Amino acid sequence: MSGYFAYVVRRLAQFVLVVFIGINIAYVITHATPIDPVEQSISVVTSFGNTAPDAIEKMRTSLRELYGLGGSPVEQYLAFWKRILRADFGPSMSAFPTPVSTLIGRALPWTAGLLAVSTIVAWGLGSLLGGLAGYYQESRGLKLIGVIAIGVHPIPYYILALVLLIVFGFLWPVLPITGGAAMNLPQAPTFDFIVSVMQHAVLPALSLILIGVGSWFLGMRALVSHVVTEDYVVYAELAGVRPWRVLSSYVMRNALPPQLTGLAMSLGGIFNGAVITEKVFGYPGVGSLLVDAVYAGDYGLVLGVTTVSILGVSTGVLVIDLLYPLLDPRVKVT
Amino acid sequence: MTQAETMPGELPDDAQPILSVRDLQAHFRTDRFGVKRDVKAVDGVSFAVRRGEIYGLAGESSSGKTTLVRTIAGAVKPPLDVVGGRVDFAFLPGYGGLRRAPAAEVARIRWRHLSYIMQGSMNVLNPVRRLRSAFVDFAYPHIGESRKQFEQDVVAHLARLKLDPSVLAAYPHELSGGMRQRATIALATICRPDVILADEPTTALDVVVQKEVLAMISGIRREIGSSVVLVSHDLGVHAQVTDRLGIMYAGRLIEEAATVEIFRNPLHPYTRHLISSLPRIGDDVPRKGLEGAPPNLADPPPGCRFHPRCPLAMEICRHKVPATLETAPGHRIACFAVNRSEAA
Amino acid sequence: MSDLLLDVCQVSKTFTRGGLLSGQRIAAVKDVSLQLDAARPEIFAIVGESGSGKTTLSRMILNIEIPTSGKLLFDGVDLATLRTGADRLAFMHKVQPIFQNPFDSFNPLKRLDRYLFMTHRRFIASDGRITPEMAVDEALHKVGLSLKEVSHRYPHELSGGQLQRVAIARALLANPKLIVADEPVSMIDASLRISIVNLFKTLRDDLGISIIYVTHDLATAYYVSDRIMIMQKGSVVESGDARTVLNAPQHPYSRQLREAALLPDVAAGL
Amino acid sequence: MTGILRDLWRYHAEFRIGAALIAVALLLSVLASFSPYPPQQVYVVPPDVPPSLTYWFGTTSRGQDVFWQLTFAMRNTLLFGCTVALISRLLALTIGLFSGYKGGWIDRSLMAVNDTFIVIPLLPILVLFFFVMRDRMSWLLLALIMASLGWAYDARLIRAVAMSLKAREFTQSSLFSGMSTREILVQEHLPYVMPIVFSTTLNNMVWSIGLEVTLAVLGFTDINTPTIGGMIYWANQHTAMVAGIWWWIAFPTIAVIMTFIGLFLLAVSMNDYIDPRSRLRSFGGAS
Amino acid sequence: MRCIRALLLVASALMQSFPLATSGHAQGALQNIPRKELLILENPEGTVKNAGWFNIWAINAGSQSNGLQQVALDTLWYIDPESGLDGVWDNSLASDKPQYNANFTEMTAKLRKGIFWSDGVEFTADDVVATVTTQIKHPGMRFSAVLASNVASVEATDPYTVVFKLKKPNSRFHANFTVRWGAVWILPKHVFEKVDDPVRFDFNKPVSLGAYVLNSYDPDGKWYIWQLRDDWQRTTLARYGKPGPKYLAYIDPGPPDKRVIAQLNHELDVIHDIAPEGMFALAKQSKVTRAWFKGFPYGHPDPTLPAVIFNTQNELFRNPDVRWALALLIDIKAVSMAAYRGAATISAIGVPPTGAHPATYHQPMEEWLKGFELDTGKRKIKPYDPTIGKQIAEMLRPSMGEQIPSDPAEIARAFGMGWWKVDPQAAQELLEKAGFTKRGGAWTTPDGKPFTVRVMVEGDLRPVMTRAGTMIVQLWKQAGIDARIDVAQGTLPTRRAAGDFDTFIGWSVETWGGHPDLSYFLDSWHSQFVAEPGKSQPLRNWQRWSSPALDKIIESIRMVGFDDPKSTELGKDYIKLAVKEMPTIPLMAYNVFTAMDQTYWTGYPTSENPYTNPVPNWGNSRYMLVKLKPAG
Repeated sequence: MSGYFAYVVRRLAQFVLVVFIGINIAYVITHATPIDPVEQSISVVTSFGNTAPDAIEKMRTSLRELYGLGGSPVEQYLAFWKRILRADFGPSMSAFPTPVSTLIGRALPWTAGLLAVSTIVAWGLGSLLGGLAGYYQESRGLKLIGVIAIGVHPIPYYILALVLLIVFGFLWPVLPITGGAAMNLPQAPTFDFIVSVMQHAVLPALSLILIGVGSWFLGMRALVSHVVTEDYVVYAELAGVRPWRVLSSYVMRNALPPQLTGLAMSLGGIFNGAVITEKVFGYPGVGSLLVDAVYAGDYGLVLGVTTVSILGVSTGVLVIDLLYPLLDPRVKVT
Repeated sequence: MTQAETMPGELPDDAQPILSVRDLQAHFRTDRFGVKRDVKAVDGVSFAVRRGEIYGLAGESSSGKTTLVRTIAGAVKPPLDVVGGRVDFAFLPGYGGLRRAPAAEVARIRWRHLSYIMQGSMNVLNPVRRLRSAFVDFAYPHIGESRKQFEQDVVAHLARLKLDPSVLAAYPHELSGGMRQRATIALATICRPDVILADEPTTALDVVVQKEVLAMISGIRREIGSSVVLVSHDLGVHAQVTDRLGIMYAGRLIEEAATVEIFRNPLHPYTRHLISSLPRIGDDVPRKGLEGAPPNLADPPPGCRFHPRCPLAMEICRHKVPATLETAPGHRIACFAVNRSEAA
Repeated sequence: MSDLLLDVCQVSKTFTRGGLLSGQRIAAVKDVSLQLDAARPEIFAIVGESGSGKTTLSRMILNIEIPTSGKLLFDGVDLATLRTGADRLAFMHKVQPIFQNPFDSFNPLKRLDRYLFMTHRRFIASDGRITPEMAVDEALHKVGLSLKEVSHRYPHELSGGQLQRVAIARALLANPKLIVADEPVSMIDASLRISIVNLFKTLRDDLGISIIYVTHDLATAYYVSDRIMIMQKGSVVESGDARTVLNAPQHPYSRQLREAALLPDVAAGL
Repeated sequence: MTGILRDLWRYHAEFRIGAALIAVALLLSVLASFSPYPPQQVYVVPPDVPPSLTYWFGTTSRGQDVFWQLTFAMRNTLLFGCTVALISRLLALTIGLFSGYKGGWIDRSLMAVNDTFIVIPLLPILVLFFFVMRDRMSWLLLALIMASLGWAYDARLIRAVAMSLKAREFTQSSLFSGMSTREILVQEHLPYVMPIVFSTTLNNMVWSIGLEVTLAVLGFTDINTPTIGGMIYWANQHTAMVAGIWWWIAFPTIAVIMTFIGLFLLAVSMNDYIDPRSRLRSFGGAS
Repeated sequence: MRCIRALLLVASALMQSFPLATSGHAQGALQNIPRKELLILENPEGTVKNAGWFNIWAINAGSQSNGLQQVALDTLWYIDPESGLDGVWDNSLASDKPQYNANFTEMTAKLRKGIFWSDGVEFTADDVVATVTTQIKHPGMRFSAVLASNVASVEATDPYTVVFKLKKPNSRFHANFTVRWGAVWILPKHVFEKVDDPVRFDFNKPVSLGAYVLNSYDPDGKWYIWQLRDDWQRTTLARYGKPGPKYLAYIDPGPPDKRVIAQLNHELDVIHDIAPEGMFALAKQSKVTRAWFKGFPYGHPDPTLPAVIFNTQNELFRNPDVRWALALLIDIKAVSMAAYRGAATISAIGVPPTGAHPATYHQPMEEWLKGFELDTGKRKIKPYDPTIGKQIAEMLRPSMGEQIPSDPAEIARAFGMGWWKVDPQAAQELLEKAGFTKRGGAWTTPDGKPFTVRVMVEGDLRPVMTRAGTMIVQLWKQAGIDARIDVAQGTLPTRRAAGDFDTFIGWSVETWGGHPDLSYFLDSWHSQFVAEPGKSQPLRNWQRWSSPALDKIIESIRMVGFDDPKSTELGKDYIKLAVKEMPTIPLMAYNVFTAMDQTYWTGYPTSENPYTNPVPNWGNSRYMLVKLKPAG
């Protein structure tokens, strides 16, 4: 067990290193964008009325001060890390003075909820079907499912989402096509609200699942078709172990660890948001927050979202790495 | 086959054999990008195993011994295909092999009457599950009693085989090679089957452990009374435990006799060479190797398959297949040089 | 001392499993020494069961593993001082390996002869008098094969015995002074095994090549080797003249090994 | 090589279908050179004409012929996907093989870089790059950026195989035959990771082309170079879906699906041929 | 056939069993709010990032188009971009027009009595004073800079009179309190005086001065619902009667396709703007959808003027001959087709062809334009073609038929009047005059480099202008100029301000629409505001054009009153100067395709009844609410 402890420590150190490098890369690129948050703010404000030119210069100065854009690049960089270490992303510039963490905190549950559910469903469905297809390689039905999965997989997501929307929102209007829940419903854990959230999630989730299933299907099928040639599977079959038992405990179980790694990474990735889903279905979430932030030159918000997402994926990878010895008892921690 | 060939299992002192194999032919057939290959891995093998005996099968790699035992065990999947012959078990009469028996029958006899120890103990156990679950998966459906009772049976069985019950809680990779092989043997014998097919059960084990495992197999035969078909390329193993021994070469059984008889009086030139080339500690006599290489079974030489390497090869050997004839009681040989009468 | 071909001087090798704080340390080889004389080529057997450290030792002699402590000198050169690629090439020129699994000694997807020609090209400066084909053919003849049988063949087209011969021929092409053979016959069929072992004797006698023969098989070790060293759990338990040691093992472990060896004679006694 | 292809063609139905689909896709791309209209010009044909004999795939609301636009789009998109795939495969191969073979600190530091690339979120980076590069953001540059972000996970897979190959005896044989590291990696180990390279190439192309479409739909690509994403961008700009100009969207989508099914079938059949496991199995025969 | 029936059966069975569909209100409908009392409008900002922020006096923190300033806030005056309910000028919180002293250094505003905040506090002059002083005190507030640079002091001489003392003469100071789109909104003193830092105060829930109060909003920023005040009669809007809708929802309906679907499903009453094709699709598929024009070209011409804006500080575009040459290479018909599928209202002069302007400027100047001569260096040409509007109408007639008006006045209103003839020959002569040379079909600049013109567009954010830019690039390319499109999605405001462009498609001309005064944009074109190259240029003179003649016109306008007819004459002088100098190439009005669904509400503003601008995010849109009547 102490060996495992050492492994955890080493793995955590690596986690910290990777997160550190990742955030720095994001910082550098973010600060290289030519978009000036002050100019963007002024453009928004002044496009809604008649502002005298001489007043604008004043506004510029006070905004620069307000947004904390003063100081040398080194000072700004150090200030950034000081804040980050206190888990404070500072105020958003495009929604000044609301803190970045408030904005992210508001959007994140939607994204994370939708993506977590659809990722897990897509993973489960894809892995199950892929596992069956890899085991019963001659089955026509499964072959057909394979072709469909492969065919749906490369459809540009935007098109697929829009088609779903037109079908279920217009031609046969049974599902809501916009928002995370019905308008005018207070966001409270009431029955109505929960039902409404689920209704609104059906189409976005369906679109994500349809697109997502294919790659899990292919991955699992490939893994299983390797596992079925392993001696322990052949031996179990020979010994008359019941087919479903062979399939579940021998074939699927052994093909699972790599798939789980993929799942963990995808689950870590849910903090990236799903921009197109959010755009098409008007679903609240981090993705559109990010794109808006980029447009507004809101470094603070961009870095906030990016940092959360770096942390998400690294944590996903970390967790699966730490759990791997449990998933696959053969793995020695070295 | 010539009619003069002796059928196995008709020895007077023998009751009905528990397992008899007749003229079994199993080929590997592949068709890849139009290149058809037909590897005659087992080409007309006949033998019988009596109740309670350990029957050894020896031969080099590619001699077909593993294919033979797999075919008997019913592990026939493409590209392996049974082309002809039959396999009869006393407990599964009338079908001529697992392949032709109905699934329910096969399910009934598997593990209950016939168990199989596959080659390569490293990989035959599910690496991600504890051994206990292997016992449950493999044997529990055949035993039909409460789980608790079953657990006790397993522990008792392990104790009989001098295995600690703690192995049940272990993952395969946590056990040493020897322990793993013993556990596999325990798994194959838990239902006290009539026939155990054991393919290279001691290969890759250290010599000390190997000896213990062999002792364990002898013990099982003694205690349970199972018949064992033991495949090994190592003549030392056969010398240690088998009662009778069949020597295979290039897919054919070329000599069969009681093990002692084979070692004392090998008749087939190939067997003779095998026995004589074995180095022995304390024996400094230089030994000579056998020239040439085993034949390619996709395109075997005509006639006797050993003839290109045989020091006694005659003209007839090049185009005629020698029959397996009983030259002495219980001693069958397929060789024109030995069975001069046939050659004539 | 300079007339030693190989001087293994109290080497140990420890593998660490686990991590920074509390790694589990496994001593694979403990304080082993052995010397081979340059003037008198011999076959030196290292015998032991799995986990005895015999393979790790042979890998250290081949400079594939670096010893944790101790020194290895080959021809008076400390292996730890080999730094550059050229140094290593010069070392390989004198020491060559033979592996256990002839079917895996050559890339199954590649033709066999490329290894032979590659070895020839890298180690023997072409003097123009003999073509690479002739050199390779000659080496193959030394092991009882010919280029005709090998050229354009893939590993799967040859038997294990033939492949092991090719492997030996490849090693010979470098003109080595020492061949380290790790379990060279354990995966070879009984009918072919003896001829490989006989080939080692020929190499020693005719070409003056010393051979380190790593094996678990006491019988072949007895048959072929001049000196023997028995290892258990990383340490040497007994060593000396092969016949003396095996005919009358002193150490309990050696005796246990000797008794466990399955000899066909036992059957006669049943 | 031609022999392999001929064998595949003759004995593999999947290969035949895949090759046919890819041939169509390639044909479309090649036809781009014969287009009567420059790709960027608008209002060269009457807008919004449904598919007909004159305009096979109809015309767009921008007065472009969908068929000829599609030829350009296919050419650029395929080129884009292939460029990303090629460069990222090279990176993944080089780093994966080298890291796995060398081990030690080289492996550790390369894998630290690798892990960083795995966790960096793509979309923000790509969008930010778009702003940094502004109108210099050509598809080639986008391809380069995506290639440099798309190798990490596959490099890990390759590294795992390389580590197991390192332990194989033939690696030592090669080493003692005097081969250099480069020779060992390229000549000995490469064939074993080719199946991974093959199957990840396909995934990589689906990924890169999908991302290109995503970026295009969001308006973060060079909209003047016609690509599949670019076509969808413009269709979207003209609300083609609700305006009933379905052919503007349907044909590019069909082309993408067709290409990927084709690639998939080719990969499957080629893999069957190239995979050392199945190759060796077919050598094998009796055991 | 049987197969289809079976499919239908299955489909209907599915529909019955689909649990999500059973609740009946799967789409759109709101709980507790009857649809017939609700007007649903698009918030074109999309999703509001910071939904719970209602302090509009903080910079940029909350939504600008969520209904807050449209229906809940108020200020002194409104000028309508169209004809207005009761004339263009509307005294809102003020009871009268602004009164200036003779030298424009003091402005007095009289306020209405009996106007109350929604929390029952009466609106008084103190609120106006607080609005000014609070913002001047906090430089981070939105109108701080404007007020600080103008106002020397402000005081309430009585509860209904406010007197502003100005730092310098300014005849247009009232414009700051005059809504076209937005203005300085009056803040509630009784709320803000209790707040420590008004910059960091979210004003949630907002206290309303308009006819509506906040009912509820989505914390994720997808929708806002406003409710008619019970005491709506105590607001300024009450002068025009009771607003029709009891509830208003400002929602984010998503991408264009979805807006169309939503309106076809009658879940979105007013679409703010949509691509021309979306408008056509709606017109075709929905009988109840109405736009500004009954038929083609549907869209409402905004009082803004998209143009090709040159960076006149760039050496290449300093010479008016070059700018004119580029103008003469543009085929406005092709641009109109590309940008709007013909549904554009073109303008040859630097004033948008909308609201009061055609009558004030376009028609009177027609003769001058016809006679305008341009010296190409070799000859004099008359570039103006008065028939281009008609030509566009005729070009569209075969495919659009009935929808295209035939009355010349109607055509002029819908498609505009004339524009510049395409004249490649004259363009060539002008370029040669400017020292450019054409070699092998490609133009080179006087210093021998290829003549490269990058046209910056905003991509997705302004699709119509992106299309126009693409077409213009194509036209210039055909003439041998190395023209390139330069998509600056998102970066355009920054680059525009920094002068980091050759040309871009956008507007630097923006007017009141309903009022002929041009100072709205023209004052900022004075050379005193032109930034040095590389420095940020304040709006709106993006072309960075400075001309002594123009300065003179601007200075003259500053010295005349807002309603003074002299100001119109000076405006014409500006137009003539701009035609000669061509600092920007005016293209057309920015037509906004606002689609209005008449299923639940009727009485929307249209070209037949142009009482206001229908575009729902304008402050003036509140006038629409009193005219809306439930349908059927």
